[in-house]
Amino acid sequence: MTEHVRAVHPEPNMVQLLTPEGQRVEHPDYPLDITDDEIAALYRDLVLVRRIDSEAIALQRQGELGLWASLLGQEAAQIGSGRALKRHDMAFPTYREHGVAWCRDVDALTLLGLYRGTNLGGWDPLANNFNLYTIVIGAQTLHATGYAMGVVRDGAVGTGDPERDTAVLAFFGDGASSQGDVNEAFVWAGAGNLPIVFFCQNNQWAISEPVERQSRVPLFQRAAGFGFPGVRVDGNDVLACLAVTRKHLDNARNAQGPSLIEAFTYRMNPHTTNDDPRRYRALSEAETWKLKDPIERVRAYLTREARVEPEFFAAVEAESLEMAEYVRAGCRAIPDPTPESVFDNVYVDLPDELREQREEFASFVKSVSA
Amino acid sequence: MTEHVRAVHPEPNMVQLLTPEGQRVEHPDYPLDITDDEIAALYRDLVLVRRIDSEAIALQRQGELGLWASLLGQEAAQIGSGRALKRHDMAFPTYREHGVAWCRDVDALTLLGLYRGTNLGGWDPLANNFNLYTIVIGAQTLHATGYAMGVVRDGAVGTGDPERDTAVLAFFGDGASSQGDVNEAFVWAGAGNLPIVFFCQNNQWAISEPVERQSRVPLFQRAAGFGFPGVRVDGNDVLACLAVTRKHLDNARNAQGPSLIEAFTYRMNPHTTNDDPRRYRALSEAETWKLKDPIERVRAYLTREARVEPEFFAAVEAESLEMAEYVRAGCRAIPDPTPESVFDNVYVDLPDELREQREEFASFVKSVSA
Amino acid sequence: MSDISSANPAVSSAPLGGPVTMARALNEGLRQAMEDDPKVVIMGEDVGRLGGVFRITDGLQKDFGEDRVIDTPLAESAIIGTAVGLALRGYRPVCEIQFDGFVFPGFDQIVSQVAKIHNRAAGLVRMPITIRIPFGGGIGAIEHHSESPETYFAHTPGLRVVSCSSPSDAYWMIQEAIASDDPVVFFEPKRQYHAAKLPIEPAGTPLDQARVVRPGRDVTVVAYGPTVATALTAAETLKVDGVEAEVIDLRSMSPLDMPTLLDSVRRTGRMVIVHEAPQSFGIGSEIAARVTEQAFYSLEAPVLRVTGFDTPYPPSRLEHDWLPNLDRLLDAVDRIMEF
Amino acid sequence: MSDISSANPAVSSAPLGGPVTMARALNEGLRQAMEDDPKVVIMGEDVGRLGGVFRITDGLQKDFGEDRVIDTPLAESAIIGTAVGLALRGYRPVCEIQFDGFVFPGFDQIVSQVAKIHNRAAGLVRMPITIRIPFGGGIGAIEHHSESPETYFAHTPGLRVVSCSSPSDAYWMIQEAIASDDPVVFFEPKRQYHAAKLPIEPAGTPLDQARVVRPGRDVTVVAYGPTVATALTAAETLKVDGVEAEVIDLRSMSPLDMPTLLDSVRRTGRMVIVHEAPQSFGIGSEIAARVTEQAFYSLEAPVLRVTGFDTPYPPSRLEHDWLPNLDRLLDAVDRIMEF
Ligand SMILES: Cc1ncc(C[n+]2csc(CCOP(=O)(O)OP(=O)(O)O)c2C)c(N)n1
Ligand SMILES: Cc1ncc(C[n+]2csc(CCOP(=O)(O)OP(=O)(O)O)c2C)c(N)n1
Ligand SMILES: [Mg+2]
Ligand SMILES: [Mg+2]
Repeated sequence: MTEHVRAVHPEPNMVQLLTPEGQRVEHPDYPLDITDDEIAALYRDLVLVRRIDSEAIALQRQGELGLWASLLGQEAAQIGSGRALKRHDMAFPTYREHGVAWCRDVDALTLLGLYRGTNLGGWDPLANNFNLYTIVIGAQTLHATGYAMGVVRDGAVGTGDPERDTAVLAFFGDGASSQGDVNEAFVWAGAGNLPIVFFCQNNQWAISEPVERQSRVPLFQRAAGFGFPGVRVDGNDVLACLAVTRKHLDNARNAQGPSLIEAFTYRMNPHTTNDDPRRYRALSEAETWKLKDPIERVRAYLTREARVEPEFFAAVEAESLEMAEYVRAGCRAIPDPTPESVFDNVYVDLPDELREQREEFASFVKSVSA
Repeated sequence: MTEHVRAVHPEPNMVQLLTPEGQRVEHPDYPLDITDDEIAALYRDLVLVRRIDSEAIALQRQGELGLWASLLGQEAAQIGSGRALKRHDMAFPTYREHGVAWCRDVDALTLLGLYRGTNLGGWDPLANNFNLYTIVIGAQTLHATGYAMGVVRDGAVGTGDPERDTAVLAFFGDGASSQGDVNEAFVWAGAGNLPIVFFCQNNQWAISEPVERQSRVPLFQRAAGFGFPGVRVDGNDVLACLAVTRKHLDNARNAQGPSLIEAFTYRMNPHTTNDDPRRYRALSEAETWKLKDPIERVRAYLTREARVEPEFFAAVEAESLEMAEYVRAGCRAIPDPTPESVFDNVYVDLPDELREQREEFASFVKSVSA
Repeated sequence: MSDISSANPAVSSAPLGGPVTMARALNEGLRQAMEDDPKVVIMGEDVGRLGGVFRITDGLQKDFGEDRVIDTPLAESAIIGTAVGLALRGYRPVCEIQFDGFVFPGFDQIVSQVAKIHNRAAGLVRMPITIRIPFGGGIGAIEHHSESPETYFAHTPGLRVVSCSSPSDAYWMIQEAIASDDPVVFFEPKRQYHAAKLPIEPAGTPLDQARVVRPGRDVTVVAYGPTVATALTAAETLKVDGVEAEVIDLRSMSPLDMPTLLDSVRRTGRMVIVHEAPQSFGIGSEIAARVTEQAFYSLEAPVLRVTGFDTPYPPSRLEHDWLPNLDRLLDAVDRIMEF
Repeated sequence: MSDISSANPAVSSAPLGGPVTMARALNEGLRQAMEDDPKVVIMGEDVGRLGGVFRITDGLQKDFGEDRVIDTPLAESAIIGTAVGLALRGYRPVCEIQFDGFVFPGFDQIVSQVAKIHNRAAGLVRMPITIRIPFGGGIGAIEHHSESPETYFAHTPGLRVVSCSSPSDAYWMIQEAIASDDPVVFFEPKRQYHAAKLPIEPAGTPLDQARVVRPGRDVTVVAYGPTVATALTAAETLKVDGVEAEVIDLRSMSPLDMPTLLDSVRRTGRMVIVHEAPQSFGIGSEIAARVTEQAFYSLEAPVLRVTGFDTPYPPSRLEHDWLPNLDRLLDAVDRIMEF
């Protein structure tokens, strides 16, 4: 295989607040007021979502899940942006935002249903203020845009009341940036000055296609032509992702309109458990990115700068083991839905013709199993 | 009605080579080497396409056409860009590019068929190197992009051979800029460095919607985020439109990739003959734009600067009258197609089932008329 | 209820005050829905200041404001996609697609999102979205302005697909569609917008019910939208020859009101379906299949279909030949009576 | 013809050299088409270096270059829309849609452009575009990866819609589709990609013909794509009970090969259609309607349909209940035999 060789150096203007070596740095536009305890909490988030992810991969291998889309390498982008949300903000994920789901209090087991094939979603998007996973690439960016239109109509932007002013956070990938829907979302958000932050995790790959297939200029630059700011952030730096997302969500809540954040990161694992990246990318690429690991740098900071005790790390590790156990045992226990349930919730009011199909099916199922 | 009041002043950086008063000015990036005879020829183009347009409107009023989409006010944008094309370049119009059609040698009567309802197109797109009118907004920009991909595969860019190197010109409107298809075309053109020039006639309106509904920044700025240059040109200045389009087509032919040209102009007439603009825009707007008339300024230049004789104008006027007569008489003479022809060209090879439908229909038509 | 009589001369009398066109009935129905529920918003291209290219939303932006009657950017996928988001936020969007042929850029959002989200969410969210589509031919328009894409939606589980054929139905059905917690694709026969002024009935018929608009005993003619008028004219003509046609206005293409259809065909033994969409894989095929399955022994003849041909919609000079016109319908009834 | 035996181990033996899987047959068919005509280009998401998520285009980019096997940006409307432009420039594009549920963003370009341009241009241009769509369920996938959207295309005049059910048909049909001057939507039953290795016949059957894949006298079972295997299994089972089922592989959904269908049903008097798409307004409805119309007096029973239900495709744990499986098909044959 000809190796696909590319520069992975970030742009010089990428926002970074924590170097890969774990050193705190400042950025003039994105100051971050954060305690070491808060950073430790982020560390815990990062570790736990990585654990959920690796357990899910194992469960898929054991046949307990049909598929899994791993977030490995993207934990900082997801935890940073997810923790920037307020409870009453609304987030619209793709199918890979397990870290954001975690921040939105979606139970780890609930997250598995879709990939196990026991349901098509699983949580209550409005209770969690976290939309269901959307698989059609880019479609959710329009849903987010429409939700933001509703926020404006509800008078929930720019009032100055922090409990009221609401922002919307829309996730999508580098590949998705090519979809018409995503660009239409930009059109609407720009023209309507909507309270929305578009959060693009540029993990360098859309399955087998490198980001250069989608654009020859950095993706964050797309925003300007639609009339709103774009910024690139080190997507492996949880502090930078937090600070940048927080600021732009604030702008949105304050009626200053939309923004685009490009989190420059890397998909360390295959696209999904079905994928074989050896066919299309060099292993050396992942090796390079390993040096920028989103968790290692926080651990380094906590150890060296914040002088966090080893007990803390041990406690997180223990919690992580518990989580693993919870996911493993819980996943196997998720019951299959009943066959007749395929007729549920197709309509709010089941039409007669569908009721008949259900009844016929039920009696058929009975006759076969009898 | 509350008047919709907007600034119609062009951006300071709009390329202009001929002022509304008819004065030649220079632009450092877009020098234009043109003789007065050539300018006179452009004048003739402008006058004749305006004539075709006004005759078509009259024919619509008389019931000879079902509809007409007038180009009034946009003659310079269309003649300027159309005359920048080489014979072997390919152009993709919307439904309003009658001026470009003229430059591509589409007979005025051929142009009427679609609006008369006798056909769905009328000319041979490949003979004229002018695609059929496309009515679904924005769809043709992708066709143009694909055609440009073909040009590249044919090795017909960047060879230095002027008879070989080929560019593609894709037209669309300000409203169309919001469509997913148009933005996907930008993605592909940018990522693929394709030999295509996107020519947006920003005539300030998409039916009743002012361009501010589509974007809060000038449309030409959209291009940069896709990785290629954008430029705004005075769309009522035929010389500027010619120079700018010529240069960007040249860039495309020389393998320098795509560009976006925004021709800043005005739709002087209703959207189509079905439309009533009094419902949504102030008459005063058109009054202001009248001062920037694309024909008047050329006439002023020819009279005052080039000192063209009155005979020239008289000859053009006579030709225009002839054209009017040709269109009027010819349109009425366009025959209706036969009913059975609805089955023609649905497939290259007519399937049996459709052959049966045609036969049944033919014998039914016979039985009814018998 | 706000005073609607003074604001706009086009909508100056109450809906029940006298006969109105279908266009006017829809306008009044939309107005009523907006008054009844502040969460109803109208969105689409040119629906605001212009009142829509057919003026169906005439005066509504003026009276309800730009926040509730939204002139959108020109992008159908976004019109539907943002409606999904508005619905998630508790709104009840009514999307206008300007012409039938322009619904396709929004097709993905309709089929993969609007139709499925309630199901995906196990019922935890609802998609009370109404998608209005002026449809059908006969108005001398150019390409993409005369199509009948209803089957694409009827084949999509999760959607309700309806069409009105009279001002009264238009008035009531649009309100029912908006009030429905299921997404509804609402087909308006544009050719009928100004065809006749008729009174509004005091109450509507449930959205998923067909209606016998003319009783008869010899043959059942099933129509919807623009073809109901053709069917009724045919019935009048047939009467002269002693054939009593029962005309059913389908009203709902999905779900289908099988009881009404079966009851009729069991009496008449014969059924002709008439629609403008191409014949193959059209609404008529499903009706024919189901009726044959469920009333096999009642049928004196196979169900016949009088429809658009399996070709693209033709140039307008040919549309009256192409459309299922009176002659073609009468011919089919002749054939079925001879079976 | 270039030497294909050494370049890629996955395609190391000639197609006629021995039994192959459907995936491999498609790969060989594509390779052959590319060798036969330099204007054939393949485009889609991940079709190049990866060889497609199902590896159908495996090795083709390597052998034919990036100019002919194009990894496109992630945008289905553009995949189809640029194929139109390539076709105008004289190319013969083969577009891959990654999964059935992702064809909808490209639906507008297919329905309003690909299907219509030859007609719009009065025959002066052709649209020899092939749109490959892996379709159907049964592979334990997540939402949008198991759908059967063929009816949307069959209802669209101007398109040919076909599906293969065996390696040999896959090999020949993909080449015929690419050679066709009409646009073809080519449905590949993804569940069968690796189901069995079978030999490639020395010649193919014309693209628009159905084929009797198992003769029988008692009942006609019509299937296509993934359900042909189900139908054949059912026929074996029925044989034990003395019922001789004739199985027809439809192959072409549009146009329909009525002579073959009618010939069979006139002999058997009974027909059951089986497909995965939702029942209502599906392929089965048109077949039922036409067969009933054209063979009314031959039918001993109404045409029955065994199909997906009128619901969204279910979560994968339920798909084998939802799909038209062997039990449901046998049940329908029982019912039709008792009529
Ligand atoms: C409309 C559509 N087309 C194709 C797919 C198949 N698909 C799933 S993920 C994917 C790549 C997405 O890449 P990107 O947006 O970068 O997100 P990532 O997977 O890297 O997080 C593709 C092509 C899809 N889900 N939806
Ligand atoms: C997909 C689609 N949606 C809607 C329409 C109806 N329509 C025709 S022209 C038009 C406005 C186009 O505006 P613009 O792009 O600015 O072009 P202009 O008419 O001003 O030349 C609309 C909405 C259409 N033709 N296609
Ligand atoms: Mg990616
Ligand atoms: Mg415009």
